[in-house]
Amino acid sequence: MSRSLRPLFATAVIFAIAYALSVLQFPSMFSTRVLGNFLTDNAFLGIAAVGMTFVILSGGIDLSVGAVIGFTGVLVAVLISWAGFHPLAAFAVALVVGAAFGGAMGLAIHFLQVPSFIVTLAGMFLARGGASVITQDSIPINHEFYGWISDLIIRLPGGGRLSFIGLLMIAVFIIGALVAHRTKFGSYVYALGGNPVSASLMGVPVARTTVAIYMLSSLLATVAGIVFSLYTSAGYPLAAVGVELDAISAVVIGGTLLTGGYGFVLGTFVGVMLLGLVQTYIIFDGTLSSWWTKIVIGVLLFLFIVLQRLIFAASSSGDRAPEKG
Amino acid sequence: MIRRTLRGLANPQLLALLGVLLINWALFPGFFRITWQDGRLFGSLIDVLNRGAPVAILAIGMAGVIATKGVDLSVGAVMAVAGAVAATLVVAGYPAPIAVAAALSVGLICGLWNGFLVAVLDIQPIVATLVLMVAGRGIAQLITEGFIVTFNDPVLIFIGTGSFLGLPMAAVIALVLMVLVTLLYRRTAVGLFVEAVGINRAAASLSGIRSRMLLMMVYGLSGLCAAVAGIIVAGDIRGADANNAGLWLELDAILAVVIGGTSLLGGRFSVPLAVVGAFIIQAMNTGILVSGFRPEFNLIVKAGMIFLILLIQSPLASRLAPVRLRPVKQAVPK
Amino acid sequence: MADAGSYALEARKIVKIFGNHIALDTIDFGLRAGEVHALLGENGAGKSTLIKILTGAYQPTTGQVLVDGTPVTLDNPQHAQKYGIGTVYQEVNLLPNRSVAENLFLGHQPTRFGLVDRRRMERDSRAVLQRYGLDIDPASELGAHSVAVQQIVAIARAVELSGKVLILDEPTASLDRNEVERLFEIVRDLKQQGLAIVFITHFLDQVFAIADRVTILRNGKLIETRALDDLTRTDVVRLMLGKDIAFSGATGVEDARPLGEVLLDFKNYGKKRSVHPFNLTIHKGEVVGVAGLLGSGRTEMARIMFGADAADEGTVTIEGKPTTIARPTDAIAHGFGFLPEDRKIEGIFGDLSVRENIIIALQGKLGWFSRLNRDEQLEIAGRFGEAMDIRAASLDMPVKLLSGGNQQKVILSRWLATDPAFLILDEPTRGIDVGAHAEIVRTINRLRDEGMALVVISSELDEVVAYSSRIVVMRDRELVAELSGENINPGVIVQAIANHREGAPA
Amino acid sequence: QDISGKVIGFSQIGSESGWRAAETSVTRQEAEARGVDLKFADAQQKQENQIKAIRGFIAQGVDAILLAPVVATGWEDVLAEAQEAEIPVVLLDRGIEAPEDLYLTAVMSDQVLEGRVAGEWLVEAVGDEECNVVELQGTVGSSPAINRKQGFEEAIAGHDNITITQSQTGDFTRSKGKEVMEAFLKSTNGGEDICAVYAHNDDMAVGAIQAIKDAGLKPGTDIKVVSIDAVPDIFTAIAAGEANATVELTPNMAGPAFDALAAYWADGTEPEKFIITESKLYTAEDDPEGEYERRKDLGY
Ligand SMILES: Nc1ncnc2c1ncn2[C@@H]1O[C@H](COP(=O)(O)OP(=O)(O)OP(=O)(O)O)[C@@H](O)[C@H]1O
Ligand SMILES: Nc1ncnc2c1ncn2[C@@H]1O[C@H](COP(=O)(O)OP(=O)(O)OP(=O)(O)O)[C@@H](O)[C@H]1O
Ligand SMILES: [Mg+2]
Ligand SMILES: [Mg+2]
Repeated sequence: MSRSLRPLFATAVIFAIAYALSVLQFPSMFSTRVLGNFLTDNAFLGIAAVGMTFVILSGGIDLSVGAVIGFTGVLVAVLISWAGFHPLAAFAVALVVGAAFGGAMGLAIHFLQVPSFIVTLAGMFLARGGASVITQDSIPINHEFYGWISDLIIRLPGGGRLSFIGLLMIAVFIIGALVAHRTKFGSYVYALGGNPVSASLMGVPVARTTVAIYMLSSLLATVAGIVFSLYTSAGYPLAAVGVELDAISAVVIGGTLLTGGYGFVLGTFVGVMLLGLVQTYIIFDGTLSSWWTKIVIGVLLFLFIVLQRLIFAASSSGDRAPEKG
Repeated sequence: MIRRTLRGLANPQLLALLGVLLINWALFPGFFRITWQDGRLFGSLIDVLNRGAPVAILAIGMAGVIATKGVDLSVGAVMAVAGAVAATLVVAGYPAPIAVAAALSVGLICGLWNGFLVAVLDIQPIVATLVLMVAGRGIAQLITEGFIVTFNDPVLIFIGTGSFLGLPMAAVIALVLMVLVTLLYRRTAVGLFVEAVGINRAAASLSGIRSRMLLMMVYGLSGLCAAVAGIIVAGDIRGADANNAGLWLELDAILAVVIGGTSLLGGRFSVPLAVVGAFIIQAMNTGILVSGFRPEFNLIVKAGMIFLILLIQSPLASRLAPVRLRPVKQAVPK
Repeated sequence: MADAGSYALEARKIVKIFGNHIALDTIDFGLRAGEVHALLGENGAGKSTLIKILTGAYQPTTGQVLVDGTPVTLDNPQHAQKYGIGTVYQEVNLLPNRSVAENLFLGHQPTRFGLVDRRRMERDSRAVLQRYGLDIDPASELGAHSVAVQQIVAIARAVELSGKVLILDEPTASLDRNEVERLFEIVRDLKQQGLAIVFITHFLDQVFAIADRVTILRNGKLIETRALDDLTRTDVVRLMLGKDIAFSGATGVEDARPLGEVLLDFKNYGKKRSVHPFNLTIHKGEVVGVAGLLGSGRTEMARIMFGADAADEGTVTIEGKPTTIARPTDAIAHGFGFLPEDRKIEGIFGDLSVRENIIIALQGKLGWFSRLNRDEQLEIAGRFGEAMDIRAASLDMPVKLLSGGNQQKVILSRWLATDPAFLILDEPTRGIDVGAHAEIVRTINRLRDEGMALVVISSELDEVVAYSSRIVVMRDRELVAELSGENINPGVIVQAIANHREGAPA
Repeated sequence: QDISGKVIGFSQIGSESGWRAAETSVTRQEAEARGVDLKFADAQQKQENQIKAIRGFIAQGVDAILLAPVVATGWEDVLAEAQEAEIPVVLLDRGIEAPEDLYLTAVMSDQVLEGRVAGEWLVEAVGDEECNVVELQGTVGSSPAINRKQGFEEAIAGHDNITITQSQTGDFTRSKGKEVMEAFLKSTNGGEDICAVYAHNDDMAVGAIQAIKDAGLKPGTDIKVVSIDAVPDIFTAIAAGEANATVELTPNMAGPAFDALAAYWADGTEPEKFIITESKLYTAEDDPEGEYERRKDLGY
């Protein structure tokens, strides 16, 4: 197996084992209902995490994701409920705004040579602040289009449901994987993450690629925001606080190196499902107090990371160790 | 020598701090007014020092971590843990020095744990410290059992709200810590080694630098600083608020270090400038409070300020401006 | 001068200023179709900088670049690629995290339905690499291959991209003779097809073997552009250095010098899956040369000796005392020093100053608390900087701004500053100009005479022969022969490298 | 009415404040007293986690669900799922914007009323004097912040002698409350111009009291302090004369909820749609020491 495939494999194995153990303890976790919920409940996180994967592959980070989701929700809700837009028109506006926002961050990162961490932190403040300037309340969306979408459900035997947004997430993952692994743009992203100087000398259009990466991330965050608004039929400025950390965790658990250059979009999918599994397990358990919930999530995170390292180390002994920063 | 000091003062961080203070002054004319009251100085400027101290202290620890190409996301949670430990111990009747020592030790242990994950298990710093960021707040709540543990211990309260020579104790602690840590880095070879490890860990190992020990130390120091900040914050409100103490302060601390000219890619770093960065952030916050902005605009104002500061520091600006605005000074002796 | 119209690529009155350092001072440089043009000069003369301007990686401060007589602005390397200019930059500048095939075709991947056609890309890669005699899996990660393989991939990429001009900045620094020969065949072939080729190297033999014209730079100034036919080697060296030097090539060894006492004794020392156990005794005051093909495991042996990779079998004794060397700090405590092969990845601290780069190993030895103060650092750095003739505008400038050769001298100085008893040098003269080359060879001789023990890995047989008291030969990660006295000559070494299962002929 | 043995899921917002922790522990106590098997899920302040928790409860097949919603909107789909699975849902402490048939009942306080009670107390306390009030808001955008602000403003409307001169968010925390109050004191002539502080919760009020003391003024006398929640620490302050009034928000929302469920299961009694808890005002006259003792072990 190619060296870079191993973390992906490791994560998938860990997920399978963890899921099997959970099912042993709570047999009802093995049901189409729970599996369907995995997709629906994590749809917005998954979509945002695809964008985050590209950013991290290129060696950057995007902290604005959660705020963009919140902002999009508010924007869409305002356009539909206050300004009377058709939802599809509102989505189009939101996507344009999101892309422009990401593009602006990309421009700042490239031309001001400021680390992405800081630029996107400012972006997070801006988007969150912008949303709460528009409104402080949560705005409900009562449009028949929303009802229609939420009725688009494939019912599975056993009470499970495949929702539109769950399937949308899967589609985004498949397209994301194709873009990352099978297009020139994808190879440029990996090139930037590997070594930006080499990439530039090899003729990678660094400025264009950087802008495109952050544009893509914000665009997908906007899609995630739209999905979130479909999920809750509302826009709320405080929605999705801290989702960027979940997205980063999912990407990293999925085997992508935060230093850039190595990783897989599909790994992120497994990462998202793993996070979902942990939460579902805790809900099924139902005895943990607030603080034990946090501690258990931390401990599980730690166990996953260590396990992954162990599998990675065991399978890669004999190679030269990859250089670490 | 004097010329060097003067040039040091003309660095972008201090200019930015001055700029923010002047803007505050324009928005609120009483900003620079300082009075003497009850044996202490009193005024908005003093508030900036006092309120900025916890982030400044975090930044002191964070600077070294970032210089090694790492980052410590757990400091906010460690603050909560340290505060919780100190508060529960004094409430349980232990004398304050023991409570403080215990809190500091817990902070140190948290830091060393992070260091262990990063240096020995080779886990990427963001993820390694994310573990404690998530779990740490839970541990703090476990200690306080969700209560805000209120105390009346005079020593802890003095650490949080007392004053020394008229200055708030928190600011005094921050400044003393800054001097000590700067001496640690610059009067010994540790600072150079930290930079070397951050720039090229492989080469550092081949040059005989014990990078593991160094990383453990740097993260340990960060944990220790977080504990100090946690005790101060608890002392300030006379209670340990495990839910909210230090919440999101890790982002402010990282921001402070970056405003202070240290690259997130590791390498050259400056503790004093990171502290200046922390006070820039606090001056912004205080400015928003005294100027009477609607709270909805807080975040937007903050984003705008960050952007301005970054613009001043960017290479683009240094090409236009006559002063060479480079983050960390490049001495050119002849 | 030929008329300007006939130049495929031309630079006119190029000036490049970094900060307050003039790297290029009004350079004119013209390149004709169908010629191989050697660009020569000492370390730091400005060769790489000129190349970067010709390929859009840097923008000239003033001056013009012309393609086929038309002025152009090259914004970036991609732009240059559009004009058919392919480049191998100094130091391997590829992507170790991507596959060999992708490194060959990045930016020009064959596509089908808008998606990269991987199968075709890998098939094409295989065909391309075949021409260089390289049979590796195009889907494998580039970083898994040796520096030499990476270098060949870089060359192959540049050749593929060059419709008009091919620029090679020290492409042969990490290649062995056969590989150089194969590269030259390809270059001659491309020349036949009418490409203009720029070739930068510090090996004069190679210049005379392949170049038609030379341009010589010194300290950022243009000294001469001339047809090579009119020039002798001495002329070239004189033009480069601006003075005559005694060519210190094969001085030969004073034979039969009495060996010093034994310093180190490696017994059955080795590491599984890396280097077969070897026996090696090293005396004070001798240079042990290590010869072998690329990838024969020389670097690995050096790393094990230094503790950079821990040995898992065998013993080592230092001055008769059994010791363990599990990590570099152990080795350094015993007075070892190690100049790594890849200075960019394992050697320099790019953002630290020249001064700090020189004193860092000494400081590491002194520990955290006995800090050398600034004046001491300047004194030490200044002393070695002068002794090694390091060309830097200031000892406080970041070392990454120095030219490659000067960086190498900085790292050597770093170890000399620790006053070592035993030095391991892995390819110390790679990418170094004639002057510095002689300087380093002289330093090696001097250190030996002062009683230091050295192990020197080099692919330059003439050079190894010149300073070694003894030569060990590696093949397939195994120490296969030890040569001394009469047998230290290139012929015997080549035979030992080539031989199968046969030890030293003496 | 015995509901012992029933499995009830409780989706709590988080543990962001002392009051919230008290609500959690009171809910646990009430469940234990009734022999209910309580499945607790902490959502860490995120609506998406609450939705996941409810879906998880449905998948597990619990008998009923308690939901303390983090925000008013966005519950329709998931509550419809619960309804489909025939699991009754009871809302705690806040209402939601959804058709009323989606939940059995909502046990909650009237947050606007809380603000109004606080405002009315102040109107009474100052009489005709000029009074400049500074307001410490809760987290920007949170529903208690919005409603308590609204209620207070309603109460002082028409009393031109009372004006809110400054208003900033203290994020419901002590330390931010203190920091914001410090800044207010500076920008209002050292506090001379402030007559009262209105804090959206007691924690911020406790922080503000410390800031007032640090500025050399007497909280409760020089500057009146009124706030909401009635957590134990505010009673200590009231007893010491440092705070003037607080409006109670009871942490026992679960008790009435369990009672309603019990009646519903017993004979299908539909409870009232909104069970509003009392918003009682406490001042120095209401035995603050006693109130403190009564509350201090509730888990605030
Ligand atoms: N980015 C830069 N900033 C500042 N100075 C630079 C930069 N790049 C190169 N220089 C300086 O320009 C001069 C020319 O360097 P260049 O790399 O062109 O030399 P070179 O002839 O290629 O040497 P070598 O044979 O060692 O590779 C050197 O003095 C170097 O220090
Ligand atoms: N294509 C490859 N794939 C995997 N490993 C390789 C490859 N090429 C070389 N290696 C590894 O590198 C080892 C030795 O390479 P190394 O570069 O250390 O040899 P060397 O003799 O020092 O050559 P050099 O002259 O490049 O220094 C080989 O024994 C092998 O383990
Ligand atoms: Mg060069
Ligand atoms: Mg080698």
